[in-house]
Amino acid sequence: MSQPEQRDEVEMLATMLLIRRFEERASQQYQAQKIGGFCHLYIGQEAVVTGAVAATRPDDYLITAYRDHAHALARGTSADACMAELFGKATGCSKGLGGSMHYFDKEHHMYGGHAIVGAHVPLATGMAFAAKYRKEDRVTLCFFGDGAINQGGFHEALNLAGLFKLPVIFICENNFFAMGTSVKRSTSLEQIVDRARGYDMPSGIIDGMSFRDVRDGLSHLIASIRKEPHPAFVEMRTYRYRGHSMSDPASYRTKEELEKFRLEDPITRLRAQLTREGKLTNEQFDKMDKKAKDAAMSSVKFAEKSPEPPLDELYGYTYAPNGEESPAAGTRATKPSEKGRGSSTREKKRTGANISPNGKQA
Amino acid sequence: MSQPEQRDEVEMLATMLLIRRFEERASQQYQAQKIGGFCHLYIGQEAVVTGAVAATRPDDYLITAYRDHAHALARGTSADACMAELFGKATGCSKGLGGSMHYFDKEHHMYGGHAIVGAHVPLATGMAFAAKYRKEDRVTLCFFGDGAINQGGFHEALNLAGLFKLPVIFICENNFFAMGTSVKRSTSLEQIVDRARGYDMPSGIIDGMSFRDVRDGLSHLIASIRKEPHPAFVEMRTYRYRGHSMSDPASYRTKEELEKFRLEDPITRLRAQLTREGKLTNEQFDKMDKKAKDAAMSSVKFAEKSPEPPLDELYGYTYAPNGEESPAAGTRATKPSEKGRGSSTREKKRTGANISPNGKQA
Amino acid sequence: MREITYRQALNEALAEEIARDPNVFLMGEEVAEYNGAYKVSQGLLDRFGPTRIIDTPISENGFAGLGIGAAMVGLRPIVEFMTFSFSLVAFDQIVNNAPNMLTMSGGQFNVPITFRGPNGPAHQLGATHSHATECLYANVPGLKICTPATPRDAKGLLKAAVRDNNPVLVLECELFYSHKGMVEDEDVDLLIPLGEAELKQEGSDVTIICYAQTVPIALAAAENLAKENINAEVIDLRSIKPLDWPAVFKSVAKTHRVVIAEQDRPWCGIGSEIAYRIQQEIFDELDAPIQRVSQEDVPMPYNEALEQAVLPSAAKIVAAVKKIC
Amino acid sequence: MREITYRQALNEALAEEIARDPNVFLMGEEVAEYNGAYKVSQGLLDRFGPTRIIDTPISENGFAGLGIGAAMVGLRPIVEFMTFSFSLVAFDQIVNNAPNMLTMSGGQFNVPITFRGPNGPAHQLGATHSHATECLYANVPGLKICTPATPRDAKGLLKAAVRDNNPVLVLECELFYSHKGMVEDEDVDLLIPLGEAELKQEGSDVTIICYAQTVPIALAAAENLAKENINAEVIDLRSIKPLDWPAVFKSVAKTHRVVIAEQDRPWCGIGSEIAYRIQQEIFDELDAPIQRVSQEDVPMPYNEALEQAVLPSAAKIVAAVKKIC
Ligand SMILES: Cc1ncc(C[n+]2csc(CCOP(=O)(O)OP(=O)(O)O)c2C)c(N)n1
Ligand SMILES: Cc1ncc(C[n+]2csc(CCOP(=O)(O)OP(=O)(O)O)c2C)c(N)n1
Ligand SMILES: [Mg+2]
Ligand SMILES: [Mg+2]
Repeated sequence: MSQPEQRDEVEMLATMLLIRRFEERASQQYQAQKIGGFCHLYIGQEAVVTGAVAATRPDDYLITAYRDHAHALARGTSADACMAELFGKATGCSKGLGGSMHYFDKEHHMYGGHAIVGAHVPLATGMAFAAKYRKEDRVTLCFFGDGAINQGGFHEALNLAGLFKLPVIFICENNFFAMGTSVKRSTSLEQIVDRARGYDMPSGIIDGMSFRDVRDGLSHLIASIRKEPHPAFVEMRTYRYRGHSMSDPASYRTKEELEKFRLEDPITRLRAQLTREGKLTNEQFDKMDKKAKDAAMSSVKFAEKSPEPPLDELYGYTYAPNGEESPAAGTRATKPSEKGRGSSTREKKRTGANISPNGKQA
Repeated sequence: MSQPEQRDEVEMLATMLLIRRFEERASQQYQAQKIGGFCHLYIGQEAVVTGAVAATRPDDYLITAYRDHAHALARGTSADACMAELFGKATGCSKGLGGSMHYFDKEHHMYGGHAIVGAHVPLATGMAFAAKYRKEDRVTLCFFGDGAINQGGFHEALNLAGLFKLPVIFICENNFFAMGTSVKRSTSLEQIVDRARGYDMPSGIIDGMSFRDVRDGLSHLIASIRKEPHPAFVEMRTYRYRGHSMSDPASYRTKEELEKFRLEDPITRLRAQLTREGKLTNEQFDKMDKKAKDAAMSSVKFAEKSPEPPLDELYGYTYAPNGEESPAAGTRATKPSEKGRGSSTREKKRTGANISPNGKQA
Repeated sequence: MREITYRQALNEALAEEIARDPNVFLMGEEVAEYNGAYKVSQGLLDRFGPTRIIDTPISENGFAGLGIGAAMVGLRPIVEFMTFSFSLVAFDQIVNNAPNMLTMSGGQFNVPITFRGPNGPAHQLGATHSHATECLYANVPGLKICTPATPRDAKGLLKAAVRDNNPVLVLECELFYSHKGMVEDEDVDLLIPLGEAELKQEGSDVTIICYAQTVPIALAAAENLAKENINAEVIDLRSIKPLDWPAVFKSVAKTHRVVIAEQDRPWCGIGSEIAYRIQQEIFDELDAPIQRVSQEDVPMPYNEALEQAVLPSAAKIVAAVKKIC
Repeated sequence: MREITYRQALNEALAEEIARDPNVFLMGEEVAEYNGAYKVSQGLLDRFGPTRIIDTPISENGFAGLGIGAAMVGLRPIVEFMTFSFSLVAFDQIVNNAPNMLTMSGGQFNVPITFRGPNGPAHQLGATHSHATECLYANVPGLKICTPATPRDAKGLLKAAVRDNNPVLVLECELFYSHKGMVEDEDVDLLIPLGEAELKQEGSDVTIICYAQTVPIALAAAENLAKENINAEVIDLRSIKPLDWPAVFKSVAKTHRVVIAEQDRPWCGIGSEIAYRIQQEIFDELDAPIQRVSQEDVPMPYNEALEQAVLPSAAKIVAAVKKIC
């Protein structure tokens, strides 16, 4: 796979800024009690999902855990839909029924937002299985935390992926903590990546604070997987600046540790690289940042004025209707050659020569 | 740990013979419909548990899956109690309530007989945890099949054991098949033992058809664990001559493969070694074999004439009574120093210098 | 119509649905090369090949989740549990991921998956292998559950399950795999809608509600009762969720007496739910307390006589009826 | 007596039992260094050290099984689930290994383990994090279940659970951790036996049966009803299994009308079981159909108004009472 064009790097920096500003706003709104339930911020980890999205096609499958705002935003879900979801509004990306932990966006191939630790990893193997079953060259990206690797479902999924040679990349976002438990207190290994040895798949460690490292490392793997399906495991070393969730003061770690990682800040770092290379001026950056802030701010306004999901539809989402005209995914039998073709703006912008012969499957 | 005396080898050969003859009888009785439910024979694998028992103290904890007749017999449960259990009689080692898959014998530290694949592996970590908690130098032996290594519970247990440095040996009895599924069709790895690499514990492959290899290999590990608790993983290469259960014709494997392993028969092999070394005459062997056959035969008679468990005790085993005089294990609070002392004949015969300072815990 | 076994009926349903729709595939332990632990998938590997009939490792949680993920992106998996007792290690996938996805995604992702396999006590399999799971799953909104008791129902319900756009559990009876019964010819596309009970026998004195393993014993009980001039109406629920409440209420409004024969354990079982609903909806129609015949509330013992004592039986149903008739 | 929080009451129970018996230890995610996700184990690590207060990885199935194994050889573990929604990944250990061991071993091995943690919907946690698991576990013979609704019950029931020789689930209410209530002084060894309900309020017109999260709303409903001259008797079950049937029947024999307020989902829930048993045992005492107020039968939505619509409430209880009074 050829390197994404440089234009994309600026665009991806803008995405990182949007994620950060969006979450800063979300944090504020949570404090103001406009948002309920749990809310987990991604701030500090932006390079991971942004780098991954830069390395993939829009029709590749993406699935993650509950720290999922960034994954939707990076895929192209609007800040409005994301904020509205936090507010529980009908205009949210999950119609206000999912909340922070359950962002879904079918159009952008974002398959959630899953809150039982590790339980979405088997789902990812299923998505990869489907791609291989249909002979599509799509790759599935499955994100999870360092805490998830000690769940049984993770293990079973990795073995299945290895055995069936499924086109899935298991991306461990190692931010060194699962709530207050450090990796060395949760895992019997020196380093997480060693666990992949038990499943016979290529694996590696990537600096998750570096957009370019993430993108290039994954591009390499993805090219190999598109040629001949196989799984892979990547440990991304990264850090969350905030507590586990909004209620966590994160007193289990030192200020020094946090400061060390802040010096590696993914946004600052990519900005510096682009500036040094003459691809970005300070003015351009400030403009981008303002745009991100504005988008975040207006997403709050959008969410506030959006309607609540109608009470009389309470029973409307428990069972999907049967019959020919089912609204949800995959309810009609489609032959592998009859795939629908999606047409999100994002996809049009970014695919070009790399588009799968099968196009996008609805 | 010093090598067990040679006398033990002849004794252990007798144990292997008892296991084989017992199961041949059990098979016959199953065909005659005297035995219900599922019944899984161990024939061919005898060296594994016998070698393991030869390497351990009677008060070490032992737990296994549903292919468990041999594990009880090797530990000292009588053939009578074992056959009576198959017949569902009150004199059975589990009072006729457990059946073939659920042999239990508290006196001989046999903690079952467990029929949900992989689900007893976490139990083994608990037993090892208790030993370490009480500062006992007991080792837990946890047996399971090659099919069990792809269960989530297995994975979680291994990580916990590695993390907490628990004194447990995970013994994978790799007989190359889980029902009709060969290891290469169930497991993403070249060899099973490689899975241990994902958990940071010593591991190795042992020829499970060789009593001496099993005993010596485990003795070595056990000595290390008694000094300083840690887990270990051993892959025993072995073979079951019969089908998975009584209803399985085992048509998924070749006669040649079976014959290859039969040439390695653990009983024939140890017998030949002992004969060659002048420690066993043919006459002695024949006598031992006759004794084993007699014991198996008379266990059938014992089972036949044993009473059924009383119907009016149907509700007697659902809840353990409370109060001071609870009949079951561990129901009274005991300080680590107040352990009871068991006194099974087997223990008296075989422990000697290796006995734990804490003795046996009831 | 011809006479085939329950096993054969399931096998035909699988074959027809797999042939009909390229998105349908069968996955589970020993379903392919071994032809199924209970031979339900006999011949399917030969016919459809290894991309459609897929053996798995012993990883119920993993492959249940794999099926759900595949269903989210448009496939229609049939996942076999060797028995539903083993579905308990996959419980979280079945009760969290499959039924919640549609709600959590605001309607974007439905999960058209079929979980099937034998359920409930078989014969002397002991405490861990005898679970009747229907009430555990019935508690979960978003799942559908059916419990075929005859070859015809087995075929028609399984085919309907595969075509349903939601997660459906088809809970089969291991002890019935060799039972024979009349089923439409192979050229008929037999679909039995989920949620339709069947009136097995008309009667006027008492309604016996049964499903799955309790259907033959309920019919046997009815026969015995007839000799004593008690005419029992027997209803086979066939589906647990959705449940055919109108059929139940109609019968009770006629007989005014109810015995529920269920194969699961009593506490929070299917019978308790049915009893609640009957008394809640048509209290005045009841002339006597609703009786249930279920398992005894103990872990299943291995011993045969004890196991029989735990299980529902025709004699127990007769005794329950006589208490109120 | 003094006033302490529900959280503090649980904390005291843990501390007292761990201090009393060297075989008791506490294990779970974040119970030690973090002092508990909900701070129930605050200070215990400092006091008892890391051999007694043990942090685990996110491996519920693994550490539930570890606890059961340790209990088989004489320890008395207290295993915390951060919430019982996460116990579903450990379901097989809880329903197969813990309660079946005594039977399968012919009485040789009991399993004195306590599983505890918050259970049931909290506030806008969504479909996967809001499970009320009591009915799932109540179906399983061999388990005991209690559901404290007050600080006093929390302390007394948890201590009794730890001393019980069987697996006991202590299902706490996350939303009650900060509730205050009167509890005996610290020098009292407060034990509340499993299986004893509490009469919260006497009344003559209707019996409202409640437990856990529905206790305060049942009491609120009773207060509202009193204004309309309907005198409700309110019973807090406190234990689900064993359940205090005599207390229930006695009250119903007095009031002849019943509303069950439960926090779980309706299908095969606790309410259905209670309804079955009441009509079965004292049919003639019932003057009206038993009503239940439970969750709606849908996956829990995140949106606050929708969540409220799903949950039982005082208003819904009042409406149910008025249907029959
Ligand atoms: C099965 C399960 N157990 C426990 C939890 C509670 N929980 C939510 S997030 C979390 C920590 C996960 O940490 P990690 O996987 O490292 O992800 P991170 O939060 O660092 O992104 C825990 C214990 C849960 N959601 N699911
Ligand atoms: C969780 C679970 N899934 C499936 C089964 C059915 N089953 C019983 S034994 C077995 C094969 C196990 O093979 P292995 O672990 O290699 O042990 P072996 O029979 O070779 O001793 C299977 C699939 C089960 N008992 N438990
Ligand atoms: Mg983490
Ligand atoms: Mg095997």
